[in-house]
This record gives sequence, structure tokens and C-alpha cells, in this order.
Amino acid sequence: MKAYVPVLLLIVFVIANAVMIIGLSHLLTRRRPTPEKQTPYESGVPPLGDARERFSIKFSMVAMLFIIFDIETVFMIPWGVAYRELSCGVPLVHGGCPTGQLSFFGLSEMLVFIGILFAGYVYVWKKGALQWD
Amino acid sequence: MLAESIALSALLFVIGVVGVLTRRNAIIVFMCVELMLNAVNLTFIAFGRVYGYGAQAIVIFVMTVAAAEAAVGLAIVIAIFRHRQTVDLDSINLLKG
Amino acid sequence: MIAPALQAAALAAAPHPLSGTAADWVWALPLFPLAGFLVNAALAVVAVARPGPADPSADRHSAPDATAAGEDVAGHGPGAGDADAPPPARHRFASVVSLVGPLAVGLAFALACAIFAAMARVHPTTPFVQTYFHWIPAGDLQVNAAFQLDQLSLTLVLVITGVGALIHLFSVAYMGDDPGYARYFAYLNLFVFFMLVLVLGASYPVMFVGWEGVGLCSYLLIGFWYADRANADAGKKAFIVNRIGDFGFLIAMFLLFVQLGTLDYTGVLAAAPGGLEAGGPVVTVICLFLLLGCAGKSAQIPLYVWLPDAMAGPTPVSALIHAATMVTAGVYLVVRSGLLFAMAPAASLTVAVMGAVTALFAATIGLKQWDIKKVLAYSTISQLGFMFMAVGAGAYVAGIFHLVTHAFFKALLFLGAGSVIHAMHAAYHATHSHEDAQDMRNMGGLRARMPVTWILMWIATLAIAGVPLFAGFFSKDEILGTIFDRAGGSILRDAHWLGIPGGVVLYAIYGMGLVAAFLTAVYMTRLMLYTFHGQNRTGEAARPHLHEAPWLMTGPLLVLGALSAVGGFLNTPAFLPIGPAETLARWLDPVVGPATALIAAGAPGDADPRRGLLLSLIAAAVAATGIVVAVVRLGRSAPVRAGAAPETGIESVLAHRYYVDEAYDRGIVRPLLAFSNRVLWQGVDGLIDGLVTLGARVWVWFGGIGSALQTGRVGTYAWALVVGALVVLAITIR
Amino acid sequence: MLLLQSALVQSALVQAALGALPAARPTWNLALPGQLLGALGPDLLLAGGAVLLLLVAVARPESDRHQRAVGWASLGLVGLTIVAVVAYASRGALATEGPIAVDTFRWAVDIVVLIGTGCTIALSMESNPLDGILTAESHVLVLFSAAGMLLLAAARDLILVFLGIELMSVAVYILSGLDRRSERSAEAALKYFLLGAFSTGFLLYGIALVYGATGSTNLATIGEHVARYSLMYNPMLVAGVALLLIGFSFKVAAVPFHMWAPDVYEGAPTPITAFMAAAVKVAAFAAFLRIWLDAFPTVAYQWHNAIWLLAVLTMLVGNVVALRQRNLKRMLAYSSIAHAGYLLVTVVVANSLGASAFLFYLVAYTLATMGAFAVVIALGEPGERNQEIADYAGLWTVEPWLAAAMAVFMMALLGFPIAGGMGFFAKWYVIDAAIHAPHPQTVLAVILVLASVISCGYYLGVVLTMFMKPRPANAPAVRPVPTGTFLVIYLSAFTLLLFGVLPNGFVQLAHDSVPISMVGAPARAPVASAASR
Repeated sequence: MKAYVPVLLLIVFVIANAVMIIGLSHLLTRRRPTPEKQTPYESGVPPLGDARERFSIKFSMVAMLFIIFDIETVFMIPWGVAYRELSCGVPLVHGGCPTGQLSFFGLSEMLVFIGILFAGYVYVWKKGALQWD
Repeated sequence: MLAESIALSALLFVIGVVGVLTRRNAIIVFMCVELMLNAVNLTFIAFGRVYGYGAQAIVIFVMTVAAAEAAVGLAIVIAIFRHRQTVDLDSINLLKG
Repeated sequence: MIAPALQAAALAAAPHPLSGTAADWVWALPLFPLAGFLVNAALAVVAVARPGPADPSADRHSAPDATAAGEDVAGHGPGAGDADAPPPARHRFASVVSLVGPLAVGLAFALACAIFAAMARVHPTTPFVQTYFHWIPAGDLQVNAAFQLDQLSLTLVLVITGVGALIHLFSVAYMGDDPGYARYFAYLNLFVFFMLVLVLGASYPVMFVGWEGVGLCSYLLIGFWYADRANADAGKKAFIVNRIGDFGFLIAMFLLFVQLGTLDYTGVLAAAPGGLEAGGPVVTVICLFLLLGCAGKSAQIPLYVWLPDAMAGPTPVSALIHAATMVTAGVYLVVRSGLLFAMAPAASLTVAVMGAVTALFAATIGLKQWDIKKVLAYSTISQLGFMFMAVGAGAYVAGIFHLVTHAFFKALLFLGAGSVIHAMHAAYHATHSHEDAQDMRNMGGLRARMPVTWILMWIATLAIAGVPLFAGFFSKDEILGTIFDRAGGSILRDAHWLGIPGGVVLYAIYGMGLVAAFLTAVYMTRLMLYTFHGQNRTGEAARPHLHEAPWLMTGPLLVLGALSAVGGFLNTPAFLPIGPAETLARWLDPVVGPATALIAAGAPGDADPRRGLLLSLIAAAVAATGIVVAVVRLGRSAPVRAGAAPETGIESVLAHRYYVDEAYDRGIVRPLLAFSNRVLWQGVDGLIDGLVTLGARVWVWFGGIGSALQTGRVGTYAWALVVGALVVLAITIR
Repeated sequence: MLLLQSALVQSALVQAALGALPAARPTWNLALPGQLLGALGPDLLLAGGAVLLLLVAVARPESDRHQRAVGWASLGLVGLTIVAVVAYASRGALATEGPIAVDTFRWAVDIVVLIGTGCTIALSMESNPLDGILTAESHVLVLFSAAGMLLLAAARDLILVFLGIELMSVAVYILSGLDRRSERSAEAALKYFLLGAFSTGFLLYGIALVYGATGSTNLATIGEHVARYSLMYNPMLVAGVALLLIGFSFKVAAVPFHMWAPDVYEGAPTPITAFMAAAVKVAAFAAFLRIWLDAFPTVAYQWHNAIWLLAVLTMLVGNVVALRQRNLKRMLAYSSIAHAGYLLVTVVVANSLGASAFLFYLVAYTLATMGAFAVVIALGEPGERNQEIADYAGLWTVEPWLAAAMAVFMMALLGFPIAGGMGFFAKWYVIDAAIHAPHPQTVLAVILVLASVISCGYYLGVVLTMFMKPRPANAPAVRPVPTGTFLVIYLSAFTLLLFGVLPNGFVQLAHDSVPISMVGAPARAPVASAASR
């Protein structure tokens, strides 16, 4: 538990800091609201319509596709960790593979995995999900 | 430490369940389900500290499955929205009895 | 009683004395009707699937029982049967069907006779079991598909195929004009097949197959004219009530298996004395569950309600299934399990009491019926009650004896009634009348028009009433006599039934039997008087159209008439100096002997022959009194005033019926009748019927609750899921 | 004949034991990734083939012709997989302890699932176009789902169980919303998806807790650890078991976790409903049973009452509510709930007798359910119409064979002897298993019989309607039954009847096909223990 004390301190400090800045500005400034000042800040550009505007389904489609393909790459991490064991035809000896027992199993497995992902990609493409118009 | 983590994840799980029970918007209900899954992920991570890193591989599987579910779920919600112009679960009761 | 089983084991290696004789062909017995079924069913399907130009509507029925009401429901309206309507559509394959149907059963009968000849020569003391294949190998339970041939099953086979063949012949003429002709014979042949499986099966499961099969056929045949909603409902009722009975049978089988580890008859016979405590609760419970099955199949109180409704089916069906064969399966089951029942005196007494109450109760209801088939239906229930009285009192031979004679005379009565209905229907059909062809108030004076039917029906009536020398006299007399003997000394006398000493119960049963026999004579005489005697009430227009049935229908009647007249000589009592005594008893002894001996243990030596004679005289006197009372009270009156056309006004009919009924009531059994009418007929019958309906309603109502909970909302479902989850967690973690 | 067979088998066994026939009985070393893949052969064949077919499906624009082509290809793939399964099974392959099972139970379940899958594809190929569904991917989705089921049948690891369930379910979520023009189909998909995902949460939490309590997700290891460290009184393990039970109860639609089933079954396209009622339920039950047999036999005291209660509730509620239904699909949905109750009885028994009764029941149930839904499809009108029970009135007079087949299916589901074919024996064996369990479940058996009596009310109602009611004048003419549907209907009916008359061989098969843990697991290979460190 002790290891987390700095983290806890940091959290406390950040919250205190934020409360202090906002509180001070709230206390010290004068408020003269005008319509111009009340508009949302959009990087200096005049706001276009309502913020809750309905947007095209295409955005969410692309977002979903991104999530799917993005999350798949996460499998490469455990694969990388186990790569050495996967590339050996017999159990490892002292963390190393006996000579002559190297195999392409680990590599080919990832290739198959990527191949499946690619099949999905081809499907999505052919289906027209990536076309914006 | 383990007990706290598990208690926290149990709490998150219960919050997810309560959310599913009380919310009427399909999207929010689904978000609550995701919360439940992530609570379980937290449990796995916590146990992983005891039993080794195999638990983290499980978490990766769960995350992937959750993402696939999310994609399918959103598609289904969109399909129902196209028919009903609403995602309010109480008004979706054509099938009953 | 272990001796036969031990012998069977010893003889297992040596060939059975029956092997090498016609008995080797026992497997072919059910195959004949099965082949008939296959041919007829194929023809029926072909005819329905591709209706020929001759039958414009596959549903139209024009057989006699399809009364005016039925035709209206079928959608023909008031114009049904008009001259411009197409002539009755004969089935496209009628000639083939007419040949195949009866022939299938006839061949089986011929084979049964051959087997009988072989068996009579050898008279084996052990059953001849023929095993075909391992049927159900489930864990410890090994059931073989096997047939068992012994004196008991062969007797039943002879009745089924013999009477069955006659009824098939009768049907050729009776159903000839029905568009469902082939379907009818397919069902009928299938029924005979299952019935043979039932009696030939060498174990309870095989018997159950037949048991279910005959139920199915019965249900199909009751609802044969399915266009008529009432008929379909009757079929449904029969089916549901029978399921209750089957439930009992199944439970009994499970218990037997759990206790004895076998379900073969020979195995049970061998294991029961050692595996079950005589008089103990287990064997009693097994027997009571078996009894539940019997009550359903054989229409005994409380499960009798389906049989009167079953009269909706064609009349030959009523004769074959609902009088001669299927409904007696319960009696067969009790006799087959005789040893078990003998080991459970309380259960045996229950059987006897149930039979006696049913016999008396149904007989009183029979007094009041106007529908000729309903009278016979209640009569059948009553006679089945007699059989159960017999087998309950351990008079197994008497029970089977009555089963056989009853098959003769009741089949005759039903076919005779069918012949009458045939004539009535034809007459009303010719005159475009919509009167009820089965109502006795529309009959009367048919003696002159149908002399052959009249004489034969009288023979059957005398037989069922128990007039000496006719078939029913000997069998009924033997039942009552044996019950009296058992009351004098047997293990039943020493047992108790609901705290009442067995002897008292048996004497009471004897008394009830006498009353029921008296009522039998009354209601049957009443039926004959109203149908064949007095003035004719059919109506001026229809009267000339009344004719005797064709020879194809009277022929089988003649044979049955002969059997009803002399069938009693199968088993004459020892004290009567007529013919060879107790033939059937000696024939059946290898099968029922052990159980009879067990139950009769403690009887005081040889009974005084004079007592037997006295009992016979009492029974004869009761029958004669019944006939005389009925003739005296009803002979001169008529249910409807002569000459008044019954179709002119429903009011007058009701009024006259009322007068006659009152005279009738005052003269004979007014209090009894009132009781029967108000309490039993309307009360109990209605109550049981209502209970069945109520049971169904309650379940459907529960179903409604379930349906209402199914709101269609995801929220509700999620709540149910979580509540269920909490319950499961609570139960599991506890 | 049988004698000869058993003699052959015995001599083969003896020889294999002597090491004379190593090639005939391969033993997979599941610790080695390559051999693990080999042991998953049929599953990989199906999954890989499905990926390829997905590309084929998208290669051409939607059309009826293309849809049929992909359908036939899918059927071919299913057939090929069946051949592979039979080949694996007949060689009597064995394996070391590991994440998957190589046993006869798996092969038997595989066959049942694949038959259900084949029937589904055959049915949807012909019925989808009528509803305007021309997507060729629908067949591929069925294949993906089936791949998940095969994984479920094989899994001896909770994570594989989870993956199998999700692969199966996600595909079925989509399939139940296949009819994009139907509001009811979309609603069915939404309900199934939301509640399914919800229940997945419980299942997964259960896995997590069991993992937490035992330190493993491998079923055999869990079983060992529970027994060795007496974990059956560990609240975390027990809670995990309860949560797993909840998750599976949802998947097999046990009361009170059943409420999604009727709505989803009614709304989904009928072939998919058949798929859910038959294959999905079979696969979920197989995994359920295996987990309970392998991992939790020693926790029986804790779960017994819960499953007992679920079984009773499921049998009663399913049958009773079915009495009220007028829509045939909905009635069959409640009927399938009731059957889940009967199958739960075998889980309560949880021994080899229960497992073989379970397998026999699965076959009979799958055939009868598939057949009944096929009849519904054959008679259904586009737009999910003509599916009320009343619409079947007088069917006998116009389509006698169809009516007869439907009667067989109803009788089989009812458990009626002879006319119901295998259905009777299926129920008989379940009752037999219940009565002969180490702790006889007589009460359950009695309730099962009672529930069957109640079920007469609706099964026979259909039969009565078909045979005894007049055909309404305005009833639509029955379309000619297309080939695939025809085959599904009559082959199912024929098989049911045939093995109903001669159940002998089938019983033997079911008897031999019990999970590996029931027949004595092969010794753990030394390599495996070295690798698992």
C-alpha cells in the first residue's frame, strides 16, 4: 500500500490545485457577460449549429471498424511474449531452444491470424463500408 | 490489496447490474453491460497478481470479445432505431405473451 | 407358486413342448393385421392425396351413425342428403379394402386356431416365450421384444381375432358408403395389431406398447368423423383420461423394476415371492397404480367418463374396441399380474369394490338412457365392473370367462344396434328427415321389420341378463358364486379394506352384484321393448323404408348369436350335470392356478354342492324377476304415444316422456333412480367430468399468469434474471 | 452382428494397449501447440472454411442464385466436417490432459450440432428468399456459430468455453436480426443481444471467481484443486459456481432465465429459431454438463438444490405456459424451454448414466425440433404468417404426409411410445438415469412425468387440429415443399421412427459416448507437466 502514497499525494495535489485556480478566478474576477462571451469556444471559429447535431452513421461505422481492428492488434503482445516457446518444437530448456528444434509455428500462427484479419478487411472493403459516399 | 481490488470490482459489477436494471436507453444499458465486463477484467487483473500473468491474457480475450459485441450491438441498435425512431426499451415490446 | 418359474429355468435348455408346432408361427399373428394396415393406409393416403373425380369432398360422410347433427356441423346445411346431391361416394379402392381388411384378421384367426389345436394337444404347463431381439438395453433394464404364448394369451387372441373378424365383415357392409372407408379399415387393422401385441407381449413394456397403441387407435376411431366437433372432443377426452391411467401403469412398471429388477412376466413371477413382502405396502402400491391404469383403459370409476362419449365413433368400433376387446385389457392386466394382486389383499379388495360400485352405478344410469348406444355403453361399463369384481375377489377364471362371453353377447348387441341404426338411418335418409336415428323413442315395433335382428338381440339380452343356459348366466353365476365362496374363507376374508373386515366387504359386493344383475335384466329388457315391441314411432313417411340389414351384416350376427347362446358351456359349474364341467378353468389353470391357490388359501375344504346350486338359483331368479318387472311395467306403455309423430313438437315428446318416466320410477326403483339421476349421473359424472376439465383449466390459467409475466420489455426480463440470480446465489452459498 | 463388432473393438483395444497399433489410435500431446491444433482439426476445418466462404459470399452482389451457391458450399463444408469428425472418432483418438477434450462425448455432440447446422442452412437457403433475405453471409454466420459450438463441445478450459459461447452467440445475435425489413426481427435481435450480453457478464464473473479460488481455468485442474484443498466450502468458489450456473441457465433458457427465449424465437427468422432451439441449446448444454462433470463434482452439495429447483421450475413453467400459446413458433419456444428442464435433470444426476441419457435425448430432441420447425417453414407464408396453430386445421386433408410427419414430431417431443419414435426412449432414459442415480432423484422423475402429462395439452392440440378440425375454406394452398425442407422433414421423421422402433444400436452409441473424465482419464504426459511449470 505504501507504494501508492505518492500517487495519492499527486491526486490530492492536482485536485487542490484545480479547485484553487477555479475558485480564485471565481472570487477575484468581475463578471460582465455578453452574448458574444457566452458562446462556446471552438478554436476561435464561430460555432456552427447545435453541438448535439445528429451526424452521419458513417462516423460510427468507421469508429466501430477501428475498434475492431485496433483491439485485434493487442493479441500481438502476448504472442510476442510467448514467441520463443511457440517457435520451438519441444519445451524450452533453460529459456532456450535446443538446436535443430526451431520451428516456424509461431510465425505462421501470427500470419494466419493476420490473414484472418485481412479476410475481414477484404470483406469490409467489398461490402463498401469504407466508402464515404 | 487483493481484497480491496476484488471489492472494488464487485462494486463496479453491481453498479453495472443496477444500471442495466434502471436504465431504459438501449445504449446506456449496453454501456452498463460493458461496465460489468470491465469489472470482471479488473478481477482477473487482481487475481493475476496472485497466480501469474495468464490472467492478463484472459483480459485481452475479454476485451476483444467485448469490442466485437459492441460492434454487433451498435448495429442492432441502429437497426431498431431505423424501425422505431427510438431506442427506449420500454416501448420496444412488439413480441410478448 | 415358484414351481413353474423354476421349471421354466430348468427347461430353458430343453426345447419347449410347443416348439416345432404351429406355435412357432406366433410372430405371424400380429403381422397379418399389420400388413392389412399398411395396405389400407397406403390406399387411404393415395385416395386423400389425389382425390378422384368420384369423391368431391374428402370429408363427406354418409355412414349410418353420422346423424343429422353431424352433417350440419360438417357444413352441409339442411339440404344434406337431397336427391340432387351427388350419390354417396364409394371409396375408390373399396373393393380392395373390403378384401384386405377382413382377410387380414381372418388369417390371423385361422393361425390362432391352428396354434390352439397344437396347444390343446400339448397343454403345456409353462409359457412359450419367443424372443426376437433386444429391444431396450438401458442399464440394468433389459427388455426383449418377445411374445409369450400361454393359455391366457391364446384365449384372448382367439376372442380378438374371432370376434374381430366378424366385426370386420360387418363393417364391410356398414361402412361401405363412407368416403373414409380405407382409412377406417386401416385404423381397425392397426387396432387389431396393437391388441395382439398387448396380449402376446412377454413383458410389461411390450404390453405397454400395445396398450398405448390400442389407445391411439381408439382415439382415432372415436374421432373418425373428425369434421364433427363433438366427436373430436370425445376423442380428446378419451385420450386425456387414458393418459391418467397410463401414468399409473408407468409408475407401477417403474416400481416393479426398481423392486424386482425385471419386467418379464416370467421374471416377475419368479422374483415376486422373494422380492416383495406379501401384504406389504410396496406390492399394494404397485397394484394400486396398476389398477389406476386398468381403471382408465377399462372405464371404471373414477375414470369411466370417456366411454359413453366414445360412442361417437362408428358402431362396429364400439362393438370391437369399446365392448369386446380393448376395454377388457384392464381385466387382462389384473389376471396377468394375478400373483401380485394375490400378494396384496387390500389392493385386490379395492379392485373388487371398484368393480362392484361401477357395476351398480353404471347399471342405474343405463336405466335412464334413450340413446340405444348409450344404454349399451353403460351396460358395458357395468359388465366390466362385474369382471373386476371377479378378478378382485381372486376369481380369475370367472373374470376371463365373463370377458369371453361378454365379448360374444355385447358384440352382438352392438352390432344388432348397428343394424337397427343402419335401418333407421336409411329410412330417415330416404325421407329427408333429421330425426335422431339412435333414439329409442323413434323406434318401437321393429320386430316386424327386422325379424332376424330381433331374435338375435333377444338371445343376447337373455345372455347378458343371466337367464339360465345362455352364456352370461354361467359366467355371471360363477362370478357371484366365487365371491360368496371367498367371503366364506380366503386370505381376502382375513384382510381389511379401509378398516372393514374383508368378509363383510365381500358379502356387500355380492349383494351389490345381485342388484346390478337385476338392473341389467331391467334395462336390457327395456331396451328390447322400446326398440322392437309396441307401436312403431319412426314416422309415417319413414316407416316403409325400414328394412332388415343385408346378409353381410346379419351373417356375423348369426354367428355371434350362436356363441351367445352356447358360449356358457365353455365352463359349466361342477354341480350342474350338463356337459364337461369347468373346461375353461382346467385350460387356464397353468396360468392362474398359483394366484388362485394363494388367494383361496384357508377356504374350508370342498364347498357343499347344494350351496352352489342355491346360489345359481338365486341368480337365475334375480334375472327372471328383472325381466318380468320390466315387461310388466313397460310392456304396455310406450315412451311416446302411438301415432303421434315425434317430430311435430318437442314439447309433447317431453311431456310424454315425463309421464312414462314417472310410472316407471314409481313402479321399479324410484329412490334408486332419483339417486342415480341426480347424484350419480348428474352429480358424480358431472363432478368427474368437471374435475378433468377444471384440471385442464387450472393449468391453462397458470399458463396465463406465465404469459402475463412475459411483458415483452427487456427491463422486466432483466429483473427476472437478477432476481433468479439472487435466488440461485442464495441457495448455492447458503 | 453386434457381437462381431464388439469383438473387433475389444481386440483393437487390446492391440492398442500393447502398442501394436499406435497409428490407429493417435494420442495428441496437447502441451505442444502444433498437436493442439491437430486435436482441434474438425473445428479448424469448419472455421477456416467459413472464413473462405465469407470472402466467396461477398465476391458477388446479393442475389438468390449466389445465396444458394454459398448455401450449397456451406452444406458441403458441414458435410466435410462431419466426415472429419467421424474419421477422428473412428480412429479413437486420445489426448493428454489439456485445454480441450478428445473424447467420444465431444464427437457425439459435434455430430448433433453439425446435423442441426446442416438442417438450418438447408432450410434458410429455401426460406430466406421468400422473406426477401438474399444475403449470402447468413449461411457463413451459421457456420461461424457452429464453429463456436464445436469449440464448446471440446472445451475443457473455462476461457475456451467463454470464447466458444461468445463466438456462437454473437453470430446468432446477428442472425436473429437477419430480416432487416422486419421490425419483429430487429426487436428479437435487440432483446437477445442485450440480455445475452448481460448474462455473459454473470458467466464471466463466475469464471473469474472460480479462477480466483482455484488458480486455474482448466476444468481438470479445477476439479483436482477443489478436491485436494477442500475448496467446496470456499465462498468465492461457490459464488463462482453459482454465477456460472446463472450464465449457463440463460444460454439454455432455464426458468427464470428463460424470458428472452419466447420473444426471440418468435421474432427471429424461422430457420434461425430452429437453429437456436436445437444446435445452440445442444452446444450450451454440452459445455454445461462437461464443466459440471469435470470441475465441480465435489461441489455437488452446494449446487444440487439450485439446479434441482431450476429443473423443476423449467419443466413446469415451460409446459404450463406453452398451453396458452396460439402461435406455433412461440409454443415451440416454450416447449424447448420445457425440454431444457428435462435435460437439466441429467445435469442434476451428473454421472455417466446421465451423460448417455443426455446424448440420446439431444439426438431425439434435435431431430424433432428441426423437423417441427421445418414443417412450420414449409407451411409458412412470407412475412412470418400462417404460423398460428389454428392455421394447421385440417392439414391432414390436404397434405397427409406433412401432417403425419408433424404428428411424429409432436409425439416425439411429447415422449409418446412408438408414434413418437425416439422421443419415448429419450424420456425413458432420462427417467431411468434419475432413478438410478447414486442419490435417486425420484421426485424429479415424478415431476418429469407430470410435466409430460401437462405437455399432452399442447402437443396433442396440434395433432388434433391437424387431423380433426375441418380445413377452413380460406386457408391458403400449401406450396410445394422445396427439396431441402422436404429432406429435413422426412429424414428427421424417418430417423425418429426408425430408432424409436430399434433404439438398440443408438443406445449403445450413447452409452459409450461419455466425457473423458467419466471413463478414466489417460495419464498426464510428463512433457505436459514440464511445459506447464
